[in-house]
Amino acid sequence: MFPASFDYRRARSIDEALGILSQYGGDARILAGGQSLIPAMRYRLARPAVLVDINPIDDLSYIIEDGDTLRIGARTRDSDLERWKALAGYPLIADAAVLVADPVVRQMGTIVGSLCHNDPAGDWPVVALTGRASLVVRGANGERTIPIDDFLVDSYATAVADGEMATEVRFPRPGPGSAGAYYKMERKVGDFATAAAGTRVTLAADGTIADAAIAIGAAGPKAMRVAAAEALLRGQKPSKEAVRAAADAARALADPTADNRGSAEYKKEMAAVLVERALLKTLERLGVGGLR
Amino acid sequence: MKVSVKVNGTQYERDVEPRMLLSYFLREELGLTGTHVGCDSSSCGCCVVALDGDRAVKSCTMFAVMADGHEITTVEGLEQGAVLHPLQQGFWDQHGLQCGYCTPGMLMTSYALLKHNPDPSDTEIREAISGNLCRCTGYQNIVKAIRQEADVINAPQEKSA
Amino acid sequence: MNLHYSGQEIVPAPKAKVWAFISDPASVASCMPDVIETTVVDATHFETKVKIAVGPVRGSFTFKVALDPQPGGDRMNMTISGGGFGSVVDLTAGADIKDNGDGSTTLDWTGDASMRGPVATIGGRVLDAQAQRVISTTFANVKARVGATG
Amino acid sequence: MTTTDKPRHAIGLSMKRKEDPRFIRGRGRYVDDIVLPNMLHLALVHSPYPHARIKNIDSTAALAVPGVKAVLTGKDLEAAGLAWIPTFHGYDKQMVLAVGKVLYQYQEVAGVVAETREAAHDGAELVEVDYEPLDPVVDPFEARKDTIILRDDRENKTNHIYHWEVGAREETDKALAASDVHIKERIYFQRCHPAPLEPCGGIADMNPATGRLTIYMTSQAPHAHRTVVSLVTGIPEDKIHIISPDIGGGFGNKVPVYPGYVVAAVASVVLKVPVKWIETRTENLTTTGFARDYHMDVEIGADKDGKVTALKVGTVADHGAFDAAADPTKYPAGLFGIVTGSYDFPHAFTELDAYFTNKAPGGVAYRCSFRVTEASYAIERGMDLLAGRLGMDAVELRRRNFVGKDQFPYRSQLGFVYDSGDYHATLDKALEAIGYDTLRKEQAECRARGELMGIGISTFTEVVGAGPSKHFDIMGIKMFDSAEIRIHPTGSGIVRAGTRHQGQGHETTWAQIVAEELGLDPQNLIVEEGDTDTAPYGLGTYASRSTPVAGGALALASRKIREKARKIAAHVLEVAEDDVEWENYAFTVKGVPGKTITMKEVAFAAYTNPVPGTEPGLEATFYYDPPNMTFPNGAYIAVVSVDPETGETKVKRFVAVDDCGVVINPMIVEGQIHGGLTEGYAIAFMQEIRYDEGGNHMNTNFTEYLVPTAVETPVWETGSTVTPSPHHPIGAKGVGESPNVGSPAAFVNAVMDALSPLGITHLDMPLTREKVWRAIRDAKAAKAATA
Repeated sequence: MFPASFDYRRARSIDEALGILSQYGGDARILAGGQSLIPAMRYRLARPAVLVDINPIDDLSYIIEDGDTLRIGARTRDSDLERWKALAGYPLIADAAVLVADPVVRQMGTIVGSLCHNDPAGDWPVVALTGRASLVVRGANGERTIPIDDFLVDSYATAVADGEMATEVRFPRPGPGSAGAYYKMERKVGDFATAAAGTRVTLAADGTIADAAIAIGAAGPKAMRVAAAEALLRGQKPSKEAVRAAADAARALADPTADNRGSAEYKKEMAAVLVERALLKTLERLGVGGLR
Repeated sequence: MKVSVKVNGTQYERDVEPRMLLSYFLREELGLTGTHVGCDSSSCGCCVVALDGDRAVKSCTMFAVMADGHEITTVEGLEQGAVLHPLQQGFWDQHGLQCGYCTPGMLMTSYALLKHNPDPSDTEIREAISGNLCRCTGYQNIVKAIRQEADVINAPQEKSA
Repeated sequence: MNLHYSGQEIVPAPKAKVWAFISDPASVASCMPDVIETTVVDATHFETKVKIAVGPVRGSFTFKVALDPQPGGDRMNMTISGGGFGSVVDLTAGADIKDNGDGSTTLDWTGDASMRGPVATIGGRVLDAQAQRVISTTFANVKARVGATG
Repeated sequence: MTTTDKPRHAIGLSMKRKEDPRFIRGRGRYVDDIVLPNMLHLALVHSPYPHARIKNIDSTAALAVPGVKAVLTGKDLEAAGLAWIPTFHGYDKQMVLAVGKVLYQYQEVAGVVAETREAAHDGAELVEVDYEPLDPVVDPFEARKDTIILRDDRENKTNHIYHWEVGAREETDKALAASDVHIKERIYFQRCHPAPLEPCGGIADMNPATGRLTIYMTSQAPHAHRTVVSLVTGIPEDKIHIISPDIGGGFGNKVPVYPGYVVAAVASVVLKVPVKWIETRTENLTTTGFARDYHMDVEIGADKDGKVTALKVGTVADHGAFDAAADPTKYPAGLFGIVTGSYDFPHAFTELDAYFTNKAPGGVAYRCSFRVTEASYAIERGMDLLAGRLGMDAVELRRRNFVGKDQFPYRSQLGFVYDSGDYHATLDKALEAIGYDTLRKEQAECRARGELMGIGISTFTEVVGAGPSKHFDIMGIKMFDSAEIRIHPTGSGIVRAGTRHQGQGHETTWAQIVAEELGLDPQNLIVEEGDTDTAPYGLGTYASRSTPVAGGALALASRKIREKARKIAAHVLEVAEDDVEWENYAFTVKGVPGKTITMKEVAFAAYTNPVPGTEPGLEATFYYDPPNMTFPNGAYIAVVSVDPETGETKVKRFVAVDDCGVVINPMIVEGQIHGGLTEGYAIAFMQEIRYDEGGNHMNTNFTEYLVPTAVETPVWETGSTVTPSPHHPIGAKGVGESPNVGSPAAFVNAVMDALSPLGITHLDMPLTREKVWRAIRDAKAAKAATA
């Protein structure tokens, strides 16, 4: 099918983009990779009056390790991330980088764009929640940094206000004794998640869990942190039981809607299974095995 | 809206509606009908072309205006002179196509793949082409075809096959 | 696809007043969110055009609304049918109205939405959230408006 | 009859495909690649309701869109007498654009013609249709009750379309009642869709100067379509020219005539310019020919040694809103009578009732001969259920019931005469290839560890090559096929056939057949199909009929040429015709070693030195009416493992041993098998066209109707046995569809074998993760409860 007509504005700098946005307000939408937006426009579900194309802004294409922070620009393609040499140092992100959409879509798709799209079944929101990411958002009156928990407002809704644009996503670099994992259940490559889970664990010197982060996707209106599981893992020694309990907490929290991918009941169950598997993988990456 | 884009080495200037998809720009403005369209959801990959040499993109999920100032390689650009690109040769030798509809997209995806990974394993090949659907071949001979080209690239520096 | 919603509002106003309010098309129409325009057809019918804006989905849906006051004044049924994007959304909403005896009134409402056409399969996850919002905001507004005029 | 042992000139060689050079260069010519001067574009308006009265259609807003030239509705077509057209086999009629009411979601209600595709879609969006919704009927078992009559246009006020049966009901019932063991299961072969990557489309070009209507269309059967268009429109057949260009896959989807073609044609006649209609993917999945949708009650009786005593299958078929099933006219349920499969059953009976529902019409053969996949799945699933009941190995049960190789030609209880086969040998080859005994040991170890591993067998027999004219016709047109061969003076030539390939490689294999018969170079024989002005009349390419029917025509046309060539050879060699022999692909003279003349030389003589008093030139046409169908068969074995936590199935190995008779091009045959197995895999695990209770189509695009990628698709191991068809001129049987016919049962049998320790015996396709997970969970719960 063919999109409805729209005005197209090319931005060569962030300021130019912000200028156009302020001119059109809510009628304008940022066009980054376009891999979610353009299909929606072809079905005429999305019909923005104006598209602000930020693809020409080369300054927004970067992956920088800045002290303890990983900074990824708004025009950095998923495939750039996938091929980034130092990605192995971020196992959580590395797991997800090869599971987003399909390899060709990843050539254009961007992580920041996906976070702004905030699809309830998207991969990056789960990873960002697990990785305690934050987003840098710029508007006419300056720049603000929004923690991911506040950024993801509701299905397809974020804290980015009209006239603003997200320019960067930041991930704290996993410290020593810290690792993560991401699991996605998909019916085939390119499918939206039936269920998804991200986990991150930091072990204390004594082998207890100093910190844990767990999030699930395709389990409600938006990706969710499983706070209960995080709490009950903290201070514990890794054990079969602890992992089970975390999975149970995910099951309890999940409130998915049924679709062709599965019933709510099945998706709840899979949220638990994937949290368990991701946790086990995370612990194995930390040298804690034998819990399967 | 003006678009200036280099396709298969030739510079083109066209004035098109912003909503014109790159796939239709190539097919209808430039007459390069090798790039096909098989779906509306960015699923099938029949429309894959190479952007700036090594980026395989779905041209039906990109507006022509987004290609302004860029280089596009389509299936028509693979052949050099009268000599088939080794990938084209591989698809022919290994029976990597049947109806031919997915073939241009498959060729362009593998073309970009081999630029990033000249010696992929069969598993890596299967993953790399998993954004391209084929209904005829079951992919097995497509993997062989790409393998053949990879072996050509790697022949010199390989000690033993 | 079929979706079910429910909720409750305690309205700080006597039952009679609440009943009168939700029996009046104009009042009910005024409570729907993002209304672009409304035409009251008769005592129990109105048509309204609401703005839909969830993430990528932007456009307007036109709804035909029929109020169906149940005898006894304890329940109001509502059928809302309309569409946009070449799709159809049918909503049946109902509210049980209970006098709490303290001058306030409880609205126990439920809503069932069924969607047809591209929206159901492609925009389902988007429109689900939107339908929920339309219904819940409408009843929340009923509370606010009736309360305010109290 | 040709056999495979002696060295061949062209047949049996893995010749690279002659069509490939244009495809790998992006120089194929598919219908959407064709652009004609002043061409307009057609977009269709679809109903969001599955069942509703149309109160009014308002085109005002649509006509106001810049570039929109016309809006056509059912009323306009009524005026032209084209609101309805006959369905495939002519038993029913179907709406082109809805008149009165719509009968399924996404049914076409209007067409918008504009200068650009975009404008046409802009207009389509603005056509305002006022509907009065009616209650939909989505379940054929509900439809059967006739509480809501869907087709008020028909005389018979019932949703029942027809009853069909074959076999001996009473004897079968008696035998079933008397059997030691007995199984009965309702097996549903879900509604699925062929979904070729190239959607359907066409360009209608009515030339006012010549009064000739040219239609470029994605047609698997251009000649049949020309005749249908003529009958429907009243335009003389000579004034209709159908061109079927390169086709991006068909799989049965491109056999029927769809509203888009007709509306485009009417628009072209009215507007006097070419009009192009190209389907969107959503239109393809929601409105064009679906496949299967058979609810089959399978009943098998056997004695305690596992010898089957009787088979009974009762089917309820969901045909959707119109009876548009693509079956030969005298075979409303296609060739479902093949349901006795590869087995020698003393008694068999099958009956079928078809019903209307508020779903898209269709019932095409999705890469299979008419309804053979449904039948093959039913019997192969049934045999496994019986093996389970008997506690007998599935292989052993099959061996005990196979038709023996000495029983051919074998007449089945349901009336087919199987041409040839050696089922035991084919199965043994598959068992050896997969290492069956070792696998069963491995499985025992897995089960000991509580792992779910399964091995599934399918030993199917297909019936293809429709067909003998005494039985097979479509709206009266007999299902023969044709070939026309012209050999040029220099020994090259052109070969034309009534078929139309969609990826099967006819441009190569047809040349190989002719080259084999005439000793010419296949590289210098060009093959042309799909243009009704030049190709001889034929019924087209579907149901694996091309090689069995057109393949025969090609061989026999070649032999006609060879007979004429023999006369010319005798004349040139100045010997008596009887002394000339065809030997090693050249003419030789009996008893005179070295005195030979090649076909190339004969060809030159045919034009330069013709036999006095005879017709010069060297060409022939042959219309081949096959004496019987052919019966390809095979033995497939799947090995799977199931994850009990998620219900996910992994296919570990798959061995396919096919017997398709004489193989023309092994490389192409293997490619066909890879493709068919992949489609079988998709059907078994992910493909279904599902409607919710409200009649909403739930699989409207490729994110919801799944085509497996290279990652999910298993690695296929293939092998073959060859029992030539005794009646086919070159002994070939056809193969394109065997893998799709035979493999679903192998996959499902494997998963059920994996789940058998839990007491699970049957699940319907597609075997989604949730379906399998749920079955495992419930079975475990039941076990726990009884424990």
